[in-house]
Amino acid sequence: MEQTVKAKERKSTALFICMTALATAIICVATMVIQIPIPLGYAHLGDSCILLASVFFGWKTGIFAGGVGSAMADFLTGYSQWVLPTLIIKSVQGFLIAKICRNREGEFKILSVRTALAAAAGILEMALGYVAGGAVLAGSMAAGIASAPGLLLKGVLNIAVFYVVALALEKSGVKKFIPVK
Amino acid sequence: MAITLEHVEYKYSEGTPMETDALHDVSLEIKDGEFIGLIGHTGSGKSTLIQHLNGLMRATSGDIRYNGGSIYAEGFSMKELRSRVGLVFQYPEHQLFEVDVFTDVCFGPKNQGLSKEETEERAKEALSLVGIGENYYKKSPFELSGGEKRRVAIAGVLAMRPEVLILDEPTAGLDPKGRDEILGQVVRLHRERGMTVILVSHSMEDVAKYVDRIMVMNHGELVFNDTPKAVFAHYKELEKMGLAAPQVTYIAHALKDAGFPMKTDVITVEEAEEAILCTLGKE
Amino acid sequence: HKLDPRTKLFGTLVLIAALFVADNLFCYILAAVFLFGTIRLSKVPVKHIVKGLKPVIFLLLFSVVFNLFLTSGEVLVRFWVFKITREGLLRSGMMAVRLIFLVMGTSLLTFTTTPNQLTDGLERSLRFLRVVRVPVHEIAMMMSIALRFIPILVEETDKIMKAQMARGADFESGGLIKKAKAMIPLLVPLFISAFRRASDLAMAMEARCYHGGEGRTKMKPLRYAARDRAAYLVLLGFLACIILLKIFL
Amino acid sequence: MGIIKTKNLVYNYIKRDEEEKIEEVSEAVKNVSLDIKEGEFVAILGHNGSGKSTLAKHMNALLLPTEGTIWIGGRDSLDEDNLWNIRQTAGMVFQNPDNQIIASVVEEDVGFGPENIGVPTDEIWKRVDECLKAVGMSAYRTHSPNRLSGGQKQRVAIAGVMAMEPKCIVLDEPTAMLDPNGRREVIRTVLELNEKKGITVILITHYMEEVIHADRIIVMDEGEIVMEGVPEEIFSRVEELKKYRLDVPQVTELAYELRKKGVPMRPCILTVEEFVTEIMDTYRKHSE
Repeated sequence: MEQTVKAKERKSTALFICMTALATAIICVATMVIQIPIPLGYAHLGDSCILLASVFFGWKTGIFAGGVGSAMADFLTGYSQWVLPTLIIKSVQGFLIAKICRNREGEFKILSVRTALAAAAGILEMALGYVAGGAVLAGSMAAGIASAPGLLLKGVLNIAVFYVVALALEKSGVKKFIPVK
Repeated sequence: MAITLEHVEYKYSEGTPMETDALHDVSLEIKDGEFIGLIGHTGSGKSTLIQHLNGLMRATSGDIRYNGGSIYAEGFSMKELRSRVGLVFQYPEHQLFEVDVFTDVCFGPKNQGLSKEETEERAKEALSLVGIGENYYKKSPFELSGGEKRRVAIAGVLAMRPEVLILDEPTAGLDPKGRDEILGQVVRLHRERGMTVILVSHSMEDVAKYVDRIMVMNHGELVFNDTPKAVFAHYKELEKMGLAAPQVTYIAHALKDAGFPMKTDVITVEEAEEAILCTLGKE
Repeated sequence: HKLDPRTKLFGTLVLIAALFVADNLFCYILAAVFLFGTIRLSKVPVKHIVKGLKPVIFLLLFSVVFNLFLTSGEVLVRFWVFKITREGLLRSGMMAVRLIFLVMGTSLLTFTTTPNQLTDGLERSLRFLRVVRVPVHEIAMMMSIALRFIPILVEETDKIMKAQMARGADFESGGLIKKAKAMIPLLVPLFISAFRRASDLAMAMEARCYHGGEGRTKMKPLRYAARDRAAYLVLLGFLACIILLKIFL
Repeated sequence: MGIIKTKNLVYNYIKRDEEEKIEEVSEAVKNVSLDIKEGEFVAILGHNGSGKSTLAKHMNALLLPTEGTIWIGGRDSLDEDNLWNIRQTAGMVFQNPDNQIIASVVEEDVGFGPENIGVPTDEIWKRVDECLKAVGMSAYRTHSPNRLSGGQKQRVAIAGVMAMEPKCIVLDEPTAMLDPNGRREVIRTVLELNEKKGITVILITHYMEEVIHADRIIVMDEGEIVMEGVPEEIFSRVEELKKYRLDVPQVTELAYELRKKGVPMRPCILTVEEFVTEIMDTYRKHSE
């Protein structure tokens, strides 16, 4: 029995790296590829994937996968001037979500006030961040604020997607695959 | 009642320097109740071809007719077409998502807008067709073995009661017994239900054993379209395309070259056995 | 453009800093000379870089229009409630140039550096962070694995979508809730397959003796060449000029 | 003692429910003892779930025995100090080519293993050159693995293992996801490594055509070794193989059927040439 425990501990570094890397890749792909038509254009699913990754995997993955995954999507799709703001905004978003949704013991439930708060906080932070980012890049507050309604609408859709997918994932017994930290 | 392709072309990234021909002037006909094998090496265009048959990809030029009507005509329902022409992709992992096996199989008929009773009835029927018993209904599809997953995936498409069933390498990665089981069930569907089946496969032995007609794709072109015996007679050309004939065909040719008088158009072990015994018996 | 990725990163940072510091015409002229000089040296076709501007056109127009009309100052033209002021004209022009230069500079980096080189460059540049216990090696490892899997996951997303569409799934129509629900058949298989890949990959890494950054050697260690040193000198000179211009003009 | 030796090896998979309570214990490997000599080419056959992959993972210390012992290069895998030595002695190639290539450039992936074990830079380059040449992938060294065919990816994975200079290489169904061309490429590469470099090969597969050149075949079922011997011997027991959900090459089956019908033939025919010689002998005797 003792050996298997050791084997598990040893495994954690590589597994944690791979899980986080895959979460990063999913966030990047969801941002770049999956597009859903909504009023005011198209929404991507980057934010719901950040929510999923941060809620399921915790703050370390949240910061890295959220920030880097989204920044990579910006870099690869040619919005390279957004890379830096995105990196900051989405890292904070991942961190906030993961920290708020867990209680002191580090447990979480999908259907709980904490998770709802976490999702709302994450989306608000994202919207505020991009408004500020737009303002800095364009040099005017108005340009930033003009993008706010679209951002919020996307945020709402992403929260909805997060909930239905998180519940489905939980039911399918994904928790088994998640490395324990 | 048939699918006809007329001079279908498909180009990737048309109009850019990266333009590549994925399908080149493909014309063919699939009649009702046929069992067809589709072979070709990786990248020969066979996946592109089957995705055209149910409208997942749109031909750059040419026409595809389903039961006489062009599928590109205005007002033609692609959703309808997709429920008539069922396509099962290679990896079952790409389509299984529900909490349990039964609900997953219900996804297709539910999308067709059927009532709950009808949906469940069809799911039960489809699962029994692929030999998945009721004790599996409440299991998570992710806990199944490779062969079982594959069968549930096929049931997921069968539940839509398609008229044509296209299977993209349904046996890849399975052990020999698992391969035989899946193919056996497909053959039963074909024989008992009269379903049109298109089997994409890398195994010449399997294709030789089951299908009525073989279509061979190479570099986006349909190069052979004939009975298995006729196609495997071109075994040297097939080899140049990175394909082969069943091993028994090679045995027959080797024997003949060594001076053993026998017919060479054998494609299954039974046929070869009969032919060899026949020659030996005569002497 | 055979510079060390670290040099390129630093260069881009300098350019961004310079653009935000710059507030007069001479600064911009200098930045322009610098930017176009680098573009010429890099041999990246100008057409490609101009193409990179497309996605920001909306933002660009917006900020130009806003600054144009809403800056108070000496009025030049006036019609109805709109007035264009001298300051507004100057400001919006500067904003536009700043934004264009920013995009051009960053897309130059995109065109001359592969994401992998960037990862390498970042890993080395951030090595000092190890002192404050930031796992720089692990971060770089994650980046490069993520980059390897992005194209694979793009392809997989496409396959899953098609497999579900063959079962009659509809990703486009319906209200918000219906659209959200339509994502289950796509995202659940995507996540599950990603978990599988991650655990397979972790196993393959372990099988090849991966055990963190300790005691690892590098196949392609980064080394500064003479041209990098020259580039750093030019960059520092450029930065100094900008600051001098800002202070004395 | 051979390069890999197991004694009464047992491995139990423990399935736990949400509260970490033991729900089910399944014996994946039961009491397996075997001894593989250096330079041998051993094939392990068995249907899905027969325990062959679990056994293979013990050879790389990815799994540790529940009971019994396994020695790799004479080192006990239960001793934690041996871990990295064992993994250097026995390299491992897995089934899915996409899930084992780590870097985005072929040559960097081959260099990954040596980097981990602290090989100096110049030496890494030397090894990468050699290994890519050995698997015939030198022309693709700066390509992205995503653009390669399945067979090519598997060859890169093999090169990646070779670069650690193992004495033994364990291949866990390396051809299961490949097309016939890819399968041939990989098997040819593996055979060459075994013959030219004298590397011990342990090949796990369920394609019978791939194992006819093996020195020894081991058949597993329900976690146990049920058949063991040279290919000629194993393939002469057609009925038994079918019982274990396995197949035989068509030529073997044809010869077997003919023999049953009274055609005089040797009991185990593995290649078309052998078959033709046998039939022609009979035919000439007939004609006389």
